[in-house]
Amino acid sequence: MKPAPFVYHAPRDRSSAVSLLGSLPNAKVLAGGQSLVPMLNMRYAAPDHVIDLNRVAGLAGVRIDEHAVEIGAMTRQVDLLESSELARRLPLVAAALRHVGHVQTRSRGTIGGSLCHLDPAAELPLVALVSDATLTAAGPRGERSIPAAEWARGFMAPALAPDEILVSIRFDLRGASGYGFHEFARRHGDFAIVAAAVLIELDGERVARARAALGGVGPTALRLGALEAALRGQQASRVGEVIGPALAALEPVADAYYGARYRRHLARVLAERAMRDAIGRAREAPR
Amino acid sequence: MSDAVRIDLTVNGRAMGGAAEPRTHLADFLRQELRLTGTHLGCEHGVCGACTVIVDGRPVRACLLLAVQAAGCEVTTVEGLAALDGPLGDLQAAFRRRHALQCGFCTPGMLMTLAALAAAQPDADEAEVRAALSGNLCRCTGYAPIIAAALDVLEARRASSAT
Amino acid sequence: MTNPTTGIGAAVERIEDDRLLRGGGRYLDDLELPGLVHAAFVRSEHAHARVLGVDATAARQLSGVAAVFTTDDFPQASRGKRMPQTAPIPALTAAVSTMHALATDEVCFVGEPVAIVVAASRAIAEDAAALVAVSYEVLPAVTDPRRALAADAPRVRAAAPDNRAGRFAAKFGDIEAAFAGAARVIDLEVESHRGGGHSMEGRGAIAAVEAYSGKVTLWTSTQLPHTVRRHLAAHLGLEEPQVRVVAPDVGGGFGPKGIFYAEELALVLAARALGRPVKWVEDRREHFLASVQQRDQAWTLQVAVDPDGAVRGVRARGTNDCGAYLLYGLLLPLTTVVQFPGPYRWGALELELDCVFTNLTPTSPVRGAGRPYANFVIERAMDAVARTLGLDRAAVRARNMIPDDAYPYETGMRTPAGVPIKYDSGSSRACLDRLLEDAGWAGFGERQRAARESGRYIGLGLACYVEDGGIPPFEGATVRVLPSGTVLVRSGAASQGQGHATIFAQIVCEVLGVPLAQVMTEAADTDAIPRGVGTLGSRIAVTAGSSVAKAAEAVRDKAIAFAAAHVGVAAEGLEIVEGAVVVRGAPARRMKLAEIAAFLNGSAGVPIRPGFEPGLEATAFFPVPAPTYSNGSVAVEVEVDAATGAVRVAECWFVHDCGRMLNPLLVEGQLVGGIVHGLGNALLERMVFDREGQPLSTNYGEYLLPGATDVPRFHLRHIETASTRNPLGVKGVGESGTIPTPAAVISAVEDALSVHGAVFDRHPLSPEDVLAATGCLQDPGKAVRPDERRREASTALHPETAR
Amino acid sequence: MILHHSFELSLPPGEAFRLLLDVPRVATCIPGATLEPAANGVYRGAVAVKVGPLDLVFRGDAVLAEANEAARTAVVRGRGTDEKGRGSAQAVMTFALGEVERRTRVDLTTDLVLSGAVAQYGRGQGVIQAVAAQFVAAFVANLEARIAGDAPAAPPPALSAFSLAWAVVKARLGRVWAAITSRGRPGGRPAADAERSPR
Repeated sequence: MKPAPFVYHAPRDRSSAVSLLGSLPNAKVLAGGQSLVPMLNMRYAAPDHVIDLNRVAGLAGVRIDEHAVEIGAMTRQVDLLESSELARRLPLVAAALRHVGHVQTRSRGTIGGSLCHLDPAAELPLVALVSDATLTAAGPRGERSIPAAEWARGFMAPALAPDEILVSIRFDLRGASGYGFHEFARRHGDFAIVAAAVLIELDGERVARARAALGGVGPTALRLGALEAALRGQQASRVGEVIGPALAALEPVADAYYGARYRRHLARVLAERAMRDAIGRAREAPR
Repeated sequence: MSDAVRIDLTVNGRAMGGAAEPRTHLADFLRQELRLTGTHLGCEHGVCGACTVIVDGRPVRACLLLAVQAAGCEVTTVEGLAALDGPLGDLQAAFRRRHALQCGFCTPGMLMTLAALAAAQPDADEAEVRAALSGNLCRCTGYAPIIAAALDVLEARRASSAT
Repeated sequence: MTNPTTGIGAAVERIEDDRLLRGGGRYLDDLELPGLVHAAFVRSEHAHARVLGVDATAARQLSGVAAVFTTDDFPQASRGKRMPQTAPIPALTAAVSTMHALATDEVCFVGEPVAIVVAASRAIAEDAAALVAVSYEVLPAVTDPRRALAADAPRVRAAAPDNRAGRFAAKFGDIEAAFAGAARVIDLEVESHRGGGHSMEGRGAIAAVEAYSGKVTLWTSTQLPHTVRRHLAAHLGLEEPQVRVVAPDVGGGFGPKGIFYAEELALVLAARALGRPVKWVEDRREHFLASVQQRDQAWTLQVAVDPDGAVRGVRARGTNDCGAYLLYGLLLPLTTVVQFPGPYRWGALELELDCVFTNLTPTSPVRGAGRPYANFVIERAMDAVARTLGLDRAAVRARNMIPDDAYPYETGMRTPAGVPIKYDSGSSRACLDRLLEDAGWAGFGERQRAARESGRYIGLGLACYVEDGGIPPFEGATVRVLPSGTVLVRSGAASQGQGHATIFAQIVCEVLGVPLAQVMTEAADTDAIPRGVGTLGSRIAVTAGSSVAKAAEAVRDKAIAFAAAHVGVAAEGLEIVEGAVVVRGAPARRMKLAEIAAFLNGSAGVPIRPGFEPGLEATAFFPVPAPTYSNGSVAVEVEVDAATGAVRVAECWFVHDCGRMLNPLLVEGQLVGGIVHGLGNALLERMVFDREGQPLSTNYGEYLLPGATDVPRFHLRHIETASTRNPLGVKGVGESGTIPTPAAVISAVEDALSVHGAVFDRHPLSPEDVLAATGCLQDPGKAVRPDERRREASTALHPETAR
Repeated sequence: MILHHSFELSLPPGEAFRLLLDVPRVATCIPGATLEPAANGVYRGAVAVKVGPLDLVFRGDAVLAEANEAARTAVVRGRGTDEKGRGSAQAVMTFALGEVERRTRVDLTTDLVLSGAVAQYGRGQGVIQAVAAQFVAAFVANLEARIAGDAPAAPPPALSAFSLAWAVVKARLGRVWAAITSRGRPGGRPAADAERSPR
């Protein structure tokens, strides 16, 4: 189980990474490598060129200001997990990270790599989507911002042009007062069968704003706009009644292991659990 | 075929080097080029953990890191846990005492994961030990003796550092 | 005993470990030879197809490629011959049951080797393998064993008259009378799913052929070096001494390494043709495709019972999926049959087991062999009896259990040779009673009610088993005292991690009184000892252990006789103490074994003392007349998340009797490892094939092995009833944990969800199955199977549903 | 796996049938397809599909196995093998044409068999179906474009099939989707996404 041969490139700066990407045919970008290298080993992916971003300056690191947290695409998952400041300012991301793979994969795995690999059940694209994060891509024509809602073009297909790389992701901190994250996987660290992420803002005992999304139910993470609309203005104690009906029409994609019916059921259960946690935390949150 | 490239790095405290194709992952480089065969390959797709080594202080899957990416890094393998002529390290001794290995194939990966855990989280409890080990598969032992060995060592180290 | 701290029964640390813990193990892939080249196989991507042609032109032209062999490139003598069957038996009815070293004109499962590519590195060999163009005519495949014998079923092999591999039938008692007089007849359908061995080290081999002598050496990660040598020599038309098979350190076996594989033969033929040593190391995808797996077994059962739960008779009809070929034989279904009654005695039994071929990966014994499926069927039946009659599950088992004073006990079953199955000794009832105490069986109902009041679903399940171990025919050992005083033990008993070297050393230490560190073991080299069988069926402690004891005793007697003659003292006046023969009562007067060995090794010009054969050594073979029978009971406590279907296995109590324990530490290692293997079978390990026979579970992200977060707390208790069938009184324990665990886990989940009337008839149990049984899924009923899930998926994605 | 797709062509059945039998013309509407001239009824060619991180190129042949003018049914058999040894695909496509208001309704039944590494991924099963649906949708869109007269100068580029899969699911779910996501486009046409998809 050895990779097919490829030419290895280790650019030192962003512009050479971008120009390599634009000029080399059948090239793949290597970030943390925890998803790409298995595909190389198993020869599912067989690029002619591999462009390693690990030595590109300025792609890793976390910048936290009053209203936002900006995370470099090449920031390792373990570094995010170990940041107490991040855990305080972005508890949803921290909570999701604890479900991402295993200690050995988080040592190398990056937030950007996970966002670009875009496994349908992956945690980080899910929290990016529910948080209305903003992704920044760099290409030959400079940088552009992409709202998380427009990031996933489909199954494992991020909204990147062939000559663009992801450089950072920005989470807006305003108004995310309570969060909830629940996923169901058979074993610790496995891909979730279904995952649910929720952000709640309360106005007294009423839901001022709700954001909810699911992973593992389709080719990409799914934002639950209709549910969010239905929750607006609801009594916090009665949100459970809204969730079931709002998800009744969900038609998840089945795989060889778990059926659509079961995933729909899990979606409701996990959404309810995440919602309950989010409301609980919102109640405790300082006003 | 792509050409071999020169790779220099530090392994178990010694400067080492060799040549490998870019497609060669670190585990094959350690095993074939440096002849350090204690690092094993169980699945080669990043799940079983048998190839776990410590790179720049972090446990990583050596089958998911290209050798060329490890150039200039500090790598610790199972061969680095005890001097050849010296006594076993505390984790190794605990494994032996608890019968935490049978065929021994997954053992180097287990040891490296736990060595990293003990360094990063000296106060880890049983749940944290199990979570750390969840990235290492073993078909022989049923894990219980491995978990017990790890807890023995963590406790002993805490005791000795307390005094 | 001579040596309470290190002899028989002492929980000593393993002498194997120091090397392994330092990364000093020498597994197959760690071996290097001058001029070594590396192989990769081109494998069938179809479950059933005619091979129209293989074009290796492009592959052969790739730089770094030494050769590409198809079946046509092998000598006619080999091309014409199919693989031997490792252990053929009479019940086999199919004319063709094995494959060729490389496919000739037909492939019968995904992964069957079609060509072997040899190159400077494994990576290049894989590059070239991708360039080999095989043209196939795809043929219909048989993928459901339950349909394999249907008249309209396609043929697994185009030329075969049907898909039957063999058939077993067993009968005792008056079955008609048993059913005629029954208070109730309970019907069941039960299924056990195919899983895999999944040793962390895959298979692998290096073949080398000596230029002039033509002697073949095969280093292979096998459980059966001597058996592989026998078949390899026979296939090549060589005498056994012209073939050497060596098993280096082996990274786990669990059954699938107990086969003589086509890949091993192909490597030898390639090495012969090239005149260079060739290495092949199985990668994990190959392990999923081409290493033998467990079986699917499906059973229908009628159980005739009295009102008190006594089983009057059982009618059972089963189907065993052999996969595409019988690489071993029919040992797995045979074991299911002869083990069927387990620890229970019934009035009558009528059993039939059809063994069928499918176009799926071949099946063969994996840890537990056929036993876990017999156990699952019987234990499901016991729970069904309890449920139907409103009796306690433990009480039903106790009611039907063989009493502890009934041994030796004839079960009514017979071997294929017609020999009655007779349990040597046992303590099933004692184990069950002790288990119920340990697990707090009586008080659990109260705990369960309390838990439910707080919204938690906990359940307790149990199962009882018998394990036949120490299976015939024999194993052997040579014990030799070297001039240094070190004792060398040689045996054919290859180890895959069980700790053979340690228990052999303990036995030697018991007999000769030498320290463990002074005993070295060489096993698994066919040149080291002329005859052997190998490691399977929990047989080594019994067969090889007894051989080591016999040989060591012969060495002891010879040493004492020699010393007696040498110092002029009657043998009765001498004894062995700490590696020396000493005069009773005068320990100062002693003669070290090393000295005796030196005398008996002789020196030029000095005659050896008259009456003594040279060398202080002995070789003994211990032939076992019949297996030993271990027994025990397991209880498992689970907690079920009724909203997600998640099952957490919290506690496991295991009370067992494997006869006299050579080393409790190692016995517990075997038990816990086996139990966790059983947990995987019960809840996690699902090997999915699609309806074309394409395996869909080919990586560890999808095929789920138990991990450190999935295992419960263990509470083990040993009861020791010596076996009457070997001098050590030992029995097998390697598979005890695996046999009853699936049944106990399923029973526990049923118990946790009994308020919903949940009943389960198969394993592995997915969370979806669990939820379906609670009726919590919108559309309740039997959980859909993987293939139905795919149907559901296809309709869910049916474009018309959009309109 | 058996796949059912139905679509309509803005041609009367007679013409639609002749169009579908014109393999070289039809081939220019198959996303990522390249076709060589027929040799005694067998067309050799290749179809490129991007499956998330996988770039597959299935090279093989296709034959028009049956064509029943009267019943307006046709059977096309195709098979291809990935250039990098990752497996192969076999498809038997049965077209049945019927008339709806002077347009043609085509019921397409495909018996698709994937083999080898590409098929051996259980988590991908459901999405394969989505891709097939998307593939047909894009094919139909191209066919309609050709019928409308704007014949593509060159064969259409390999579309990133998976990158469109979701669009199809959305389209399929129609209003249901709108109800869930409030972003769905009722009756949204996958083809519309096809043009907007990256690569």
